Amino acid sequence: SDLPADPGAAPSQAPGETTGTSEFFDQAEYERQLALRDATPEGPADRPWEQALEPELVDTAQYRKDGPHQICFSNASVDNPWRQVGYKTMQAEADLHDEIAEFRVLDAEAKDDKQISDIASLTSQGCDALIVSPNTTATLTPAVESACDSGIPVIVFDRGVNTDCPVTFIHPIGGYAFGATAAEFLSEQVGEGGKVLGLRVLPGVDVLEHRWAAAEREFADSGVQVVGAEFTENDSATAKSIVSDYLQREGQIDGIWMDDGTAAVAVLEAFEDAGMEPPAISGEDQQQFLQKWKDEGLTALAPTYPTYQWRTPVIAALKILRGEQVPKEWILPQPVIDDSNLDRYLTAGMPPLHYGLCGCQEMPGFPQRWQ
Amino acid sequence: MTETLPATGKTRRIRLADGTGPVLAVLAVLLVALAFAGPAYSEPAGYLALLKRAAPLMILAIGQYFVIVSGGFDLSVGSLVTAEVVIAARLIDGDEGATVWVIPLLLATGALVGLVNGLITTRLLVPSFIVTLGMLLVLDGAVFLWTGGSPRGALSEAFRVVGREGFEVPLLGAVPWSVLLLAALVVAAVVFMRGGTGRTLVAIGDNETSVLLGGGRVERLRTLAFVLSGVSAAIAAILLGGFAGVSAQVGDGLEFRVITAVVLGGVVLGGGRGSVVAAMAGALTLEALFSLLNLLGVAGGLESAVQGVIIIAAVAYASVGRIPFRTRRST
Amino acid sequence: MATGTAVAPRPAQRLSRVLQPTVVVYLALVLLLVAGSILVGVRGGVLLDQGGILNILTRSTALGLVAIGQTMVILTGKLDLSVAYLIGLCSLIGAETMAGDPGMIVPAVLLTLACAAGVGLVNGLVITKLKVNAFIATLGTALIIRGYLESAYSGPAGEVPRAFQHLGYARIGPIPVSALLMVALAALAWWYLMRTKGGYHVYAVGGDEEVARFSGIRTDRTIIKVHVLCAVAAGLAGLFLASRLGSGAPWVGVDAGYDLESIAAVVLGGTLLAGGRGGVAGTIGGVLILATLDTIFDDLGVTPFFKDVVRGAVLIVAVALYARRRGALR
Amino acid sequence: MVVTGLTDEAPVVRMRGIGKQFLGNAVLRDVDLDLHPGEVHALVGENGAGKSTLMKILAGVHRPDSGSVELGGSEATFGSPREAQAAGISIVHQEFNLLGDRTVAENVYLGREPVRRGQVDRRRMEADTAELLDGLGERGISPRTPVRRLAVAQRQVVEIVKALSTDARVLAMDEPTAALADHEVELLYGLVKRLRQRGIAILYVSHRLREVFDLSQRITVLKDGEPVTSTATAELTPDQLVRHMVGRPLDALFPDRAAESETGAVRLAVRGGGNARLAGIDLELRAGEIVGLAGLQGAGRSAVARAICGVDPFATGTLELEGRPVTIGSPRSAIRHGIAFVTEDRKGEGLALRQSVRDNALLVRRAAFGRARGLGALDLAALLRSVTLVARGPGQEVRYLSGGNQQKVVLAKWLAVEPRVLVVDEPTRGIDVGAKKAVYDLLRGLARGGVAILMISSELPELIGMSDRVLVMHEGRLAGELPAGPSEEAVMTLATGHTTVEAA
Ligand SMILES: Nc1ncnc2c1ncn2[C@@H]1O[C@H](COP(=O)(O)OP(=O)(O)OP(=O)(O)O)[C@@H](O)[C@H]1O
Ligand SMILES: Nc1ncnc2c1ncn2[C@@H]1O[C@H](COP(=O)(O)OP(=O)(O)OP(=O)(O)O)[C@@H](O)[C@H]1O
Ligand SMILES: [Mg+2]
Ligand SMILES: [Mg+2]
Repeated sequence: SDLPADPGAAPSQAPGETTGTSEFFDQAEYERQLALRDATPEGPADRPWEQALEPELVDTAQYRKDGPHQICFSNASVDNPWRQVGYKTMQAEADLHDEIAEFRVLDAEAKDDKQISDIASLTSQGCDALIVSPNTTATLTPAVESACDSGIPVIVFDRGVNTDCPVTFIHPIGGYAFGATAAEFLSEQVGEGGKVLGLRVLPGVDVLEHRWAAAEREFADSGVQVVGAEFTENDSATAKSIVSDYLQREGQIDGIWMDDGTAAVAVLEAFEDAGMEPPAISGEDQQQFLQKWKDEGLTALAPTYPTYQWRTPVIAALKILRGEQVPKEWILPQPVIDDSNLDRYLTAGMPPLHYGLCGCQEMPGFPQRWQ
Repeated sequence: MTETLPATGKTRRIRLADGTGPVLAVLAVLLVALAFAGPAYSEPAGYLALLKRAAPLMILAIGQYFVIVSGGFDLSVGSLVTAEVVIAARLIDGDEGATVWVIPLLLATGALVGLVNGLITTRLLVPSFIVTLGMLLVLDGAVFLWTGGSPRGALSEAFRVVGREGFEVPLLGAVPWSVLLLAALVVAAVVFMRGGTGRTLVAIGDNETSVLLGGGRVERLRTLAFVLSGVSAAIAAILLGGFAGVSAQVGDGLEFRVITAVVLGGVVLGGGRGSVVAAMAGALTLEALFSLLNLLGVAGGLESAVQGVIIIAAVAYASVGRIPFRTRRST
Repeated sequence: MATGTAVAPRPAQRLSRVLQPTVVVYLALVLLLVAGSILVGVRGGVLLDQGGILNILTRSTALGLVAIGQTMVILTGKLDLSVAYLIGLCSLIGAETMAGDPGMIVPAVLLTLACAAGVGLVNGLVITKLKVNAFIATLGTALIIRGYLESAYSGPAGEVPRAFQHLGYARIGPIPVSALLMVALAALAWWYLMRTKGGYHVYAVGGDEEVARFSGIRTDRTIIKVHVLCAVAAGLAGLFLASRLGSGAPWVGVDAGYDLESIAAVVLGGTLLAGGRGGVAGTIGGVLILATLDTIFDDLGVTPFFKDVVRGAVLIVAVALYARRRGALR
Repeated sequence: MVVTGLTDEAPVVRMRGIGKQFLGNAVLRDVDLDLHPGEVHALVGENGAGKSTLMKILAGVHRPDSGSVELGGSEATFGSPREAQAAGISIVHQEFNLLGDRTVAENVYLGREPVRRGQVDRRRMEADTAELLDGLGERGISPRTPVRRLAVAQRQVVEIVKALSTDARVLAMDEPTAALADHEVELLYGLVKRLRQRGIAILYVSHRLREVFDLSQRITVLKDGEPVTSTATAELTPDQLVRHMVGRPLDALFPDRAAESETGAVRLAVRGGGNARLAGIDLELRAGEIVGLAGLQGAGRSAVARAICGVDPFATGTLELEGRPVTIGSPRSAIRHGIAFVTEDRKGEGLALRQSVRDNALLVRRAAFGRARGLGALDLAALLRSVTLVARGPGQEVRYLSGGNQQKVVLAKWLAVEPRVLVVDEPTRGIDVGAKKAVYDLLRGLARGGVAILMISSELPELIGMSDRVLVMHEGRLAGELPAGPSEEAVMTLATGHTTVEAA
């Protein structure tokens, strides 16, 4: 049987979640993330994707191997612009290294079941290291475990898995920090009693659930009135309609909290079309939002879930294959874009859904490769 | 008993009411409910906003109606809408001047996709459900293959005028351009369906052979229906892109929503029955329902459940309720 | 006296037997495997090694299960668009009932299948008694299940015991046990459709519902039956996926697009969308073709967008070929 | 079940006070009907009189609004065809009731497949079907052939076999001979006699009065949903029967033939026409004449019609219209050349059933000419009157019309385009005497107006009565031509290929 070994009582190492329908809230993890926001990262300051927060290094000598290497990557999907930008950046990173003879990628097209077989087949194909970006935390855990069992180094990034068998798990600080940062900014802007509308993408994705859970908390603590939390499914037209409805119903909205900035521009347009001033808004580092922010001098903030994290797994894989130490949990800094550093992340001529924090500005082929 | 009634307008009115009646009743109830639920719906502006929001779906419903009534399905409209918006953004790339040639190009693309759907359906005899399902996959993949995974470029202001802005009319206030466009298309569709070509299209949905043996160009007409559906998707894409800007998700799920709308309007899947006005009323009903649920604060999950119950109930009422409804009328 | 009315000549008949869609499907599969092996070989890989075979078969299992059910529904001239959400629902019911306890496997499986059958029953009743077109009826059910999943779940839930996970992972050589079970189910469905009275009635209802009713067939019952069977097949797919994933996942069926994909597989397998003609054997061939295409593309490192384009084109071309052949024979 | 065929025996079916409404219109009012074992009971009446409806009530397809059905003395109003079948009632429906994709045997045993050890006993099914077909003298049909491959007449035979296979106590046949040629009708006669001897009660609906008199012991006449009379056949003459049916005596059924002076120049000529089903077709149609085309089933009569009208065009040979060669490759080009084609299958090829009478009547005009190009204005009401249509109004859906009235709508849609050549394939199939006469008068009237008409009919008396010339076909070729008023024997001799010159 290909059934992975019994995970036994291995404690979960992924941020927060264990399976279950329960609330996506974990007090300890929440507090840890809020604290991490202020921690000083270790590593080169101009290369945040190589930095780590509070790293706890592990030895990888056992994986040491001479190149050239075959690095394998099981991707959850490329079905949204964030993953597109990230994946392009990752490929560019792989191209940078001559030690990588082959970078093999299987795309699971958002199917858990396919990703399970993808991981199994990559494991059996002589990869020197396996990078996994899991589609769903809970359901991919067994597959990752069996990959670990095969003896090759496994690197997990973005969403986690419920096991500590991977050599390293790479991720930015996390959803709680994201949600709380945005909510703190908005609370400050709208003041007590101010009206804030929460626009979410989908239910059920842990990273996104954490964002809202933290925001809800923050809003409750600072007495901000949350007029609603709606799912937009990332569709601008839906988001715009929802906001128009709320404007009709509430008359006025002071702040917009978003867990994904894709529809931010459409949301702002809803205010324009209603003849209203733009509200305080938290978005993300998408090009079109940053552009509008700059052009119109918005009251805005963009906490990020940086796409540069896609570079790190490749770097980590090579480090591991060189036998260098890596953090067990590789927490990347999670910069926040505000008025002061907006210009740094805005590159003219990028596609509307390009992510400013791709960390790709200095890579060969920029900007054409990302356009 | 042995007399044939002369052709009068009276019977025609009854026929129209036959398909349109139930959906119009539901629509009226919803509109009244909206007026009670939201203060905005106490003035024309609220309803104009509703129409503006419903315009893309209603326009898609016109196109889908042509296909369904002639006996087919068009599942490709959702991905066609996405493709059109993405194409427009990449070609215009923020250049106002490009709008002038991009819009005709989009309409032509819609027509071309429809033409391909139609030709494969009629010449290669592949059921349209499959053709358009295949087209859905092809479009989904091809457009992102072309742009490298996510939308590129940007729409121009001029492109967005129709979907986003309006013009002032005394008494009514700001009338969205999209509502004006919708009105024009409604009139055009009704005139078309009253004419010989429109009636022949319905007859094709009923019995293709009889039209063929009657000298009709069945293949051409069925293809025309797909072309019109493709063009309607292009127009809907122009409105949606104008309304909310570039997005990779604009068209998601539109195909099922528009088929639901058309069926809600009493148009029979399989063809041969139903009116274009009722199909559009179905689309408006669906949008009014969403607005109402939103106003009432019904959350995501419940919303789709309510939608599910309502479409089943409406179609069940129409088919089970048809006979008593008609008996009452004729006595 | 009736000498003028000769029956169609024998050779043509034999040819048509040989060129039945089922045979065509498997011929296409073989061609695809050969072409795929060459392409993958050129790139230095092997398509049909142990891992490749395992991949193709594993990928076929869930889709195969759904498609078997979908075949029966399509043979009666209906469709079931609710299977994708139902799969998610069933994976959850199974995993939550088991909750990691091996003793609960049997009750959980029974409960899941009963719930699935219930959904199928509702579909069937709405179609037959409320006279709602199957497309709309099952779309409505799908929306209702979706509403429930959205409001009740925010992610994977439940846990299946290890014993149950063997269902998803055990294999004999390169052949997964679950794939064997799927093929066994297909064989059962084939026997039911081709050999039993109930199966004959499925074809009759698909051929012409009125004719079937006038001939004394309880058409409503047949339609309800196929919807229940289809839902149960979807339930099995849900259980299989739960065993693969270790827990229930609400969107596992939707993300994989099992609704439209199962219809595509059935039609690719030569079953007439309008009903009345085709069968399970072809469907399994269709499923294998889709899985093989996927595996070849993976081995070639093709982007998912290109895969979609090819899948769409293959679907259209295949059905066009069947239509052409049928036209020629008429 | 050994019963002698005596009419004084207790009736096996007893219908009392049956009433039925459709859409608020009474279709049947207070109908009484008894069926006795071993008796053929004919049910006749005009189109739309309610014959098929009454039969469908007996078959459990419709439920009566009032009245009762008793079977063997006990109340039996059936809720579904299945219940009726189980009670021993078997029906040959007016419209085909077969599955094209299933084999003959599968169709015959549809819903009653014999089962052995959990499996359908296919072998037995096929053997039994072959036996039943043999009994009907049909050796050309294999039980394993898909019905889709059979010709219309063969399908009708399968339909009858299907009804016979149930071992019913009561057999109802709704125009079983409508698609049969005379020699096949003969076989059916023999069969009906054997069934009578077995004590089966037969309800027989037909518009062919000769059959009614040949076969039945009792005749019930329905008019506008009410029974006019129910009399022993022996006590009625054909004239009296017709009077009961139409409410007035009918003068000569067939209108006068065209006088020599009335036939004009050659309107349409085919020379050496051939295609997959036909060879060496040479024929001429003159303005003002009606040419009959006779032949056995499958001789290729319909194929000739379809070739002339561009449906399955000639592959070889030439076609001339008014002396000019024309190419006709599609129905559209045929229609635009003034050729109209009334097909034999009105439900499948003629009508858009869910559309209104108006839309159907205008169908060809709209489909082939768009905005009435080159056609005069149309008075729809007058057109519908001219074909003596009985309908609630031009807005009524065609599917709610009786078979005969549907046929009139088909004629109307062709007359709406004022054709100069009219090809009619079985124009009176399934319509009543009164309507038939109307169709005859209509056709002759058109001919008088200068239309050239090619008429195909499997009812020889009709063909002989109407035609100014009769062409006879045999196996895809023209076997000969006969002048006006030939004897049936002369036609049959040619049709069976006995005196063929070409077809050697
Ligand atoms: N399902 C139905 N719904 C509405 N009206 C119907 C229906 N079936 C039959 N009718 C109407 O009932 C009347 C009787 O029809 P029926 O078919 O019984 O006539 P018929 O005597 O069999 O005529 P024909 O000789 O032409 O077959 C007709 O006026 C027809 O329009
Ligand atoms: N042996 C056959 N093989 C295939 N098709 C046949 C055969 N016989 C008849 N047909 C089809 O059946 C239809 C009727 O046949 P045909 O035109 O030869 O007969 P017909 O003499 O007009 O008889 P009918 O009285 O049934 O009209 C045609 O469309 C023809 O294609
Ligand atoms: Mg009748
Ligand atoms: Mg014929």
